[in-house]
Amino acid sequence: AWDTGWFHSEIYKQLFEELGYSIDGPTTLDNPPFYQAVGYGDVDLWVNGWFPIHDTYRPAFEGSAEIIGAVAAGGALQGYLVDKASAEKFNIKSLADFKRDDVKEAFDRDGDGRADLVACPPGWGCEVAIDEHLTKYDLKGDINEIKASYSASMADAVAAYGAGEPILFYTWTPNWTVNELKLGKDVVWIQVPEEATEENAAKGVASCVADPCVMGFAANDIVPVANSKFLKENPAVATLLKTASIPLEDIFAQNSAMNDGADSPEDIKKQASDWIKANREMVDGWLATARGAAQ
Amino acid sequence: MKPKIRVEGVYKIFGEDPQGALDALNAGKSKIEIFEETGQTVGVQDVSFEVGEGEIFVVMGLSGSGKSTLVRTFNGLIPPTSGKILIDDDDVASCSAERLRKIRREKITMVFQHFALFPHKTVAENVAYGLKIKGESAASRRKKALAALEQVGLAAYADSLPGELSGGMQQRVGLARGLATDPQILLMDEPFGALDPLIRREMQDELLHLQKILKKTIIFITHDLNEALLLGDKIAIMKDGRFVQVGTAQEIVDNPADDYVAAFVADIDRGRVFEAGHVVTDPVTVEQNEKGAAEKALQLMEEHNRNALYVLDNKKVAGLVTYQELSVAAREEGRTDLTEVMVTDVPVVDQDTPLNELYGAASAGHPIAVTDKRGRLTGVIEVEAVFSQLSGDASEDETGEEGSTPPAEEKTETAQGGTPR
Amino acid sequence: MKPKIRVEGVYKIFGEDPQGALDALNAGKSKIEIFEETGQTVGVQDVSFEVGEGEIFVVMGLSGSGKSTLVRTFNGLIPPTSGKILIDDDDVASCSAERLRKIRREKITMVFQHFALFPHKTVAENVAYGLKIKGESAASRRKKALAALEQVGLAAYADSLPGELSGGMQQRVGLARGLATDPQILLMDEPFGALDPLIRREMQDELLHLQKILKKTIIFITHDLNEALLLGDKIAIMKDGRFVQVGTAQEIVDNPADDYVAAFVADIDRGRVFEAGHVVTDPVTVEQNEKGAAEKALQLMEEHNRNALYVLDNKKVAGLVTYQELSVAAREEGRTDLTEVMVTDVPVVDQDTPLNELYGAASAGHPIAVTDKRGRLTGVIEVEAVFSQLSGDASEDETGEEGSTPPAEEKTETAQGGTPR
Amino acid sequence: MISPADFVQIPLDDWVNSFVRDFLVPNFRPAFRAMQVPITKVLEQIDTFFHWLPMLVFTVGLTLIADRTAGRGVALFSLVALIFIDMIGLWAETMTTLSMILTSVFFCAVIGIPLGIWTARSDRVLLVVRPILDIMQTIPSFVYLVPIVMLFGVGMVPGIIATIIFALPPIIRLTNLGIRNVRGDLIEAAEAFGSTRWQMLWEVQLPLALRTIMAGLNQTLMLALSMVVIAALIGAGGLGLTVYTGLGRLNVGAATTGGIGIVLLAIILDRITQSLGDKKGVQTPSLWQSLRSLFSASKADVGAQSGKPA
Amino acid sequence: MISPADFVQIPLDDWVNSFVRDFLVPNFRPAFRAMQVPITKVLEQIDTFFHWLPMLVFTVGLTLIADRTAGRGVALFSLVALIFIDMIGLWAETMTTLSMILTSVFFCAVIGIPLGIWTARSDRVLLVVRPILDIMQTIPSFVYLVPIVMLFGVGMVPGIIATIIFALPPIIRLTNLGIRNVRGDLIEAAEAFGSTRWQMLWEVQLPLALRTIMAGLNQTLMLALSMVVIAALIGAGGLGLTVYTGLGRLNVGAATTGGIGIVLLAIILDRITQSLGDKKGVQTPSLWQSLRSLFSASKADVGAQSGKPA
Ligand SMILES: Nc1ncnc2c1ncn2[C@@H]1O[C@H](COP(=O)(O)OP(=O)(O)OP(=O)(O)O)[C@@H](O)[C@H]1O
Ligand SMILES: Nc1ncnc2c1ncn2[C@@H]1O[C@H](COP(=O)(O)OP(=O)(O)OP(=O)(O)O)[C@@H](O)[C@H]1O
Ligand SMILES: C[N+](C)(C)CC(=O)O
Ligand SMILES: [Mg+2]
Ligand SMILES: [Mg+2]
Repeated sequence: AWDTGWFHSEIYKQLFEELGYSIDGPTTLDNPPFYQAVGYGDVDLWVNGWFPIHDTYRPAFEGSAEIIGAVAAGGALQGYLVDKASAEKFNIKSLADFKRDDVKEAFDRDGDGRADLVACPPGWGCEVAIDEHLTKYDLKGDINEIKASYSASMADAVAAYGAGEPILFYTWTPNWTVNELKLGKDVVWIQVPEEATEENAAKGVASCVADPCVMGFAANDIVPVANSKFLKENPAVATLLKTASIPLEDIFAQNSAMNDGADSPEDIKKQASDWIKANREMVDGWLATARGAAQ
Repeated sequence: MKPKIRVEGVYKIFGEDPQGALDALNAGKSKIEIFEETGQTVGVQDVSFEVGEGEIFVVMGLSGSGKSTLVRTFNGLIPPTSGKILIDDDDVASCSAERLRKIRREKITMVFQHFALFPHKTVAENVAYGLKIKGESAASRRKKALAALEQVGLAAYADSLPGELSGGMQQRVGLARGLATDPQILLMDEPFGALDPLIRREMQDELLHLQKILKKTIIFITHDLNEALLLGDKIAIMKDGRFVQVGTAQEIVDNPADDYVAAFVADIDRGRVFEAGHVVTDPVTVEQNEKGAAEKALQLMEEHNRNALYVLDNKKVAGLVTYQELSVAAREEGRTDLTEVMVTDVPVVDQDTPLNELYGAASAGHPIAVTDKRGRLTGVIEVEAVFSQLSGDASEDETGEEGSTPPAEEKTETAQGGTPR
Repeated sequence: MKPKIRVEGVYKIFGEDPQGALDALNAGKSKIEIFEETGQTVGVQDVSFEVGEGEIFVVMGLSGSGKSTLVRTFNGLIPPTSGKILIDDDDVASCSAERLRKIRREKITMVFQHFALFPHKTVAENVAYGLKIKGESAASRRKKALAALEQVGLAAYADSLPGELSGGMQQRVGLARGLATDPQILLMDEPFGALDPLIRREMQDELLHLQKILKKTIIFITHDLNEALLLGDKIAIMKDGRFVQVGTAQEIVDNPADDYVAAFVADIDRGRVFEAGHVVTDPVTVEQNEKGAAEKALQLMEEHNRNALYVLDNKKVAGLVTYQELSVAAREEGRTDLTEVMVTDVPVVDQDTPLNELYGAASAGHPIAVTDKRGRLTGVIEVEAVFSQLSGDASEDETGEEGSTPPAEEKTETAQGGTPR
Repeated sequence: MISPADFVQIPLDDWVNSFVRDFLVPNFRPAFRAMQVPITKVLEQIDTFFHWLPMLVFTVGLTLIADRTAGRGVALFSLVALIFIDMIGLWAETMTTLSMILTSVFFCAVIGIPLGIWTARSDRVLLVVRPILDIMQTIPSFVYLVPIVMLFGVGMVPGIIATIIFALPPIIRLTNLGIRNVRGDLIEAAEAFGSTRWQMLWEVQLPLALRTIMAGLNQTLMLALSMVVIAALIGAGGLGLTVYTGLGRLNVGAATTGGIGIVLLAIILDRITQSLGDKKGVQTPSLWQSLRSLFSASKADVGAQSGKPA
Repeated sequence: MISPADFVQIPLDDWVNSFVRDFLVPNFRPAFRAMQVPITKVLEQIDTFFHWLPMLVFTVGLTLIADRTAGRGVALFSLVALIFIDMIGLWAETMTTLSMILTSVFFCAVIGIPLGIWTARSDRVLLVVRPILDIMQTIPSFVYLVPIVMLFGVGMVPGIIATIIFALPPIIRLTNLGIRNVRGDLIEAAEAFGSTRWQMLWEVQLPLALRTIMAGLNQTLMLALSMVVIAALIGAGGLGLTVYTGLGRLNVGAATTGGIGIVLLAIILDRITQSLGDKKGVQTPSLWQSLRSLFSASKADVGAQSGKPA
């Protein structure tokens, strides 16, 4: 998984252990192999599903695996960011501003006359979504989607930012990128060129150039995806998954801690058990329900 | 006696279409023509011969003349295109693989030019290879290997690796490996080609020595004429895959079949090829105690145009008298006792002595006595006859009758060399 | 005359610590000891000699004796550890790289054993290589290359690649390459080693022929003794990096310095080494028209213990008379006219004729007349003396005085061969 | 501009998709998964052993082996490198990677050497095998990652399988080459003494090809090492995972550290296996001795080694 | 269990991180980005040319080249393979990949051959260069992807740079080997005639090493092809992207199709460059002729080729 998932994976793991399961892993997997694997039952579950954006993978697992419960419903933000300095300098409000030549030129790192956007790795859900945006807003001629490995693309963006160049990138939260490039301080969300409506606009996103902010992506659910057969055989797990959820703020907090260097397996373990300790009551409630279901 | 190896009409064509090449050969085309026209290489063409048990048969010829190809057909390393190769009664060319393997294991081994020792096995293991292949026990293998190494004087090196030995020693290991299985036939493909001249000479002597004891049948390839002459009971000369001449060393040197053979033997030291027997003439003698022996001797010498005559004492050589001394003594001074003027310290050789070992004896200027095993005079060698044989003129008039008619006509270039220039 | 090449005290040690090896050498250690103790290989030790202009100097010795190492120091391919190598006045061992390159370009070329032709260049390009390196124009290069190829008879192959030629032809290209820059010195490192005997002989003749015209100074390496004898004005024999003997062919064959040299020359055909001049004796003659010539002739023969005598006609050879015929004619029949019994068809040779070309003449049994360029008799060769030289016994008593005392003692093994076994 | 695609288009991707998804996976997945069993067994053995072995024992042992095979220099290097790996905190990962590599190489040898012998003995087999090897080496390993996951699942063992596919060709090729390159006159000599094909193989061909085969094993080892990171993409652990994780977090340091671990491991293993081939070819390379010494090296049978006086 | 890590731990990852991020990137990124310019220039030329060239012209041209160099069989194979690539709809991607590969190989040759010559002429240089090459070949390419991106950015050209790093060693090694393996007696002969070092190089060493150098070029080409997919991870397009996208979408078909495209391209280029080395070494391999024919092949100068009577 990408590294935003370690924390809640660890929490779930510890929860399962309290239920008396022994857990292998967590295994590190890229999206495609995971969905493949969960479909065949090689992996019983992961808690890093993002829907609807992972809808592209549904064919791979539907029928033998299912989404169950939610880690954090509707809390995951996604959108486009530019560095704060350039946003102010060029007065960038939305993707539409990238039709302007001076902006294009400033954001053009590879010299092809288009602004460079760190997009998603080919094949991921977000890649499709971004592609749709650019087509829809007729920006293909103005913005160059970098479709490479996400960390590689971001490495470029981070390095460029470090060198004082303007950057434009896509990301999601919770995510380490926003610890690297602090929201509101280093970078700001920009909008897609669309009128704000009730459905598409998020209110109160402080680090956005506008409020309400039309980020272009519906908030996603972070969900566990599990092998159906496994769930059937382990009703306790199923129940736990259904009931449990983790507040987004806590995930954010941990992610930032992780980025500050506390990223060894032991650190993560500790962060998870600290969290469980802090939320003991709630957790016990979940566990009780789960044990009940197992009877 | 039945020959040990009998080869009949063996052909070997390298290439895809041997039949086409055979047809072309029958149509009288040459090896080069066939290669240019059909791309087939004629390795061996129409070779037939026999080798008796205990003989050394030498095959020689220039590089590429087909020597290796021929000898490799004998143990089936190369199957001939047509023809028969009988080892005793088995036709190696047509017998089953199983049978061929049996023949290789029991009857026939090969000694290779570049030794072909297994570099990963010790000397003893190398020598024992043939025995191991036959399935002998480790102990018996080792014993026989050591015995074979003993024969070539290398028992001390049994546990060295071949790479640690010098070329000459490696070659002896190769020979021991060939001997270890006690085969009846040894095939030797230029076994001494890679050796230094001194070591080479040593190895040749060693082989002759071993052969005297072991009496193997040996096919020996070389392109060194001196080696061939030294070793071969019979010599075959190959050219373009064909035998151009087969015979003893003397036959070949004396009567080269064509210019190729002649060029081949042109540089040979005839003194090594021919033996006393080739230049001997019937003895003309007087008995020491015969009456009127002195006058008879002088007359005989005048009759036969000789300068010296052997004197016998009861059929044994007593000494020789020269015409000059005898005529001065007998005719002028009247002393007719042969023993008074007789030289008793005379050179005596036997039939098989090579000519080049007669030089010392001949340098006395007197005819040399040839005796048989019992010491009886069977002939004498006039020094002129030796020169006649050495110069190669004797061949025409069979054994050197005598140098009475100076055959200087052929050597006129030397006389010309003396005319004013 | 100043020598073309002068070599003084050259040593070459291969290894990290040449000084240590030099010290050990001075301490009298052998090559093998030094190698075992210090790991240094002695390539050449303490070699000094001179070669005059137009001479062929042959270096021989077994494999590993240091021949190649020595000759490679002459053109600086291997720098000697110590010693001087003077080519005219330049010391190759110590001159600058620039100077050395100039010497290589202009004075000295090398012909290699395995030809070392550039496989990617045509024959003409190969031959022109030295000229290209010197910076000559393409047209002049081509012209000179063709001329050099003409000399070796290969002009027709100028535009072939070396790979398309036979070994003998490739060697001739190598020779042409060596000659093309018109150097004064040719270094030849076993140039004929890889050739078939027939082609080899051809090449040797070719070299002698070219040398007669071109008069280069040649250093020639071989380990073939016959080749050395054929080509060399002077021959050096190497062992373990040292010259064990230097001399003419005859000196070496006659007086081998040690057992190593003796073994080396043991197999040699002495008939090729020695010449008429080596066995000639002062002529004992009578003038044809002298008074009492017949009796004088008989007496001379008796005195000198000879069977025949040359008869002169005004200092020119008229013929020869034999003791037997003359004594019968003169003493018994009273015919004293020498011309009546004289053989006029006599063999005549000159000083330089090799012994092996005398055999025909000698087979008449008469002494052979040796004449000078003007046809005057300078000596006679008794056939016994030829044998004496061939057998190697003549060496002790200098030039063959005469075979009067039969030196058969040394050859008693032949006599023993005749005793009952 | 006209081109054949204007007239005929081949929906190759659809065909492959339906072949893999509708035929191969439903029908053969269990069979393929069962094939993993031996690999799992071997891997477990090796992995357990290496993780059980104390770091110092392993280090001393490997250093001794390096000393005996590749000489003082390599031994010293191994010692320093292993201590360094430990100090940068990658010991466990290194052991995991080592187990994975050795398992891969083991199976490569078990499959590749007999196959190589077979190709050496039959031109027809070679004709078939060669293009397959060519393709195995040119096809990017990424391409077969997904099919492997589909058929074998994710984890260490599928990672090993991908590694085997990638690293198998050299050992086959060089076994073939080694046997075919045995000097013709030695083959002739063996034949002239009446050797059977098996005797020829055991007595002459294999011992003499050993050096080349070792070179093949060495190359296979190196290729296996180069797959470590890619295997991590489908769930294999060890140093590859360290690198992969480092990349994911933009942690150049971690990625480099993992990379250095791989390089150090590669250099040590390379030098040892190389010298194994070199030495035994020259000295007394009884096949069994060599195989034994290879084995004791590859299994790093340190207990036995360090028990002997050095 | 004690181990050195209990006493000293080296925070290597932190060091590397701060070295790269706090020193290298801020100070040298512009310089590194400027270094891309020549590569960009060459790539653009080649890429424009190939995309401009009509598919049929390219196919016929390459087939003719294959026929002249590698024989009828390879020519036929090339023809069929290229038509097949077109029909499965990967023509444009193939051309992009080809441009990328040729650019990489071009720079590998330009850097590697002189460096190889240098290493061949000086043992000291070899001593320095060899371990660097060893490391270049053992370090997993993943490890340097992130630093490359940080210094050069993403896209085609950084992809080419990663490819060059990965594919450079063989051409250096084999140039070195080729020159060192020139028969000693030929070197001696050249020296005996008084050649200078340059004359030796041009007249003897390079022409005779040409075959080996070609083999190095061939290997470099193959390694470059094997980096195609990895280069796609940092934004290079072409067939690598097809594979990568296919993987991301779990589209085995697309990934396989892309893979097949790569394999076909690899086989064609392999056979042609191989035969180039083989033939020219045996026949009349004037250096210039060979380089010229290599060039006309590698640039696939089809206009000129197809103009000649076949
Ligand atoms: N395996 C082969 N395939 C094709 N031609 C061959 C083969 N072996 C030998 N020849 C050809 O057969 C001919 C005879 O070769 P062979 O090796 O028997 O000669 P040779 O007399 O032993 O020469 P050498 O003295 O060089 O050993 C040569 O023209 C050679 O080129
Ligand atoms: N480059 C070298 N390094 C170390 N030792 C060498 C070198 N070249 C020659 N030698 C050694 O020097 C000695 C003389 O060798 P050299 O090549 O001069 O002999 P050779 O008489 O030419 O022999 P051959 O007849 O085999 O050519 C040998 O012992 C050889 O091993
Ligand atoms: C969940 N992510 C947004 C990180 C990746 C995706 O689109 O699949
Ligand atoms: Mg032969
Ligand atoms: Mg030599």
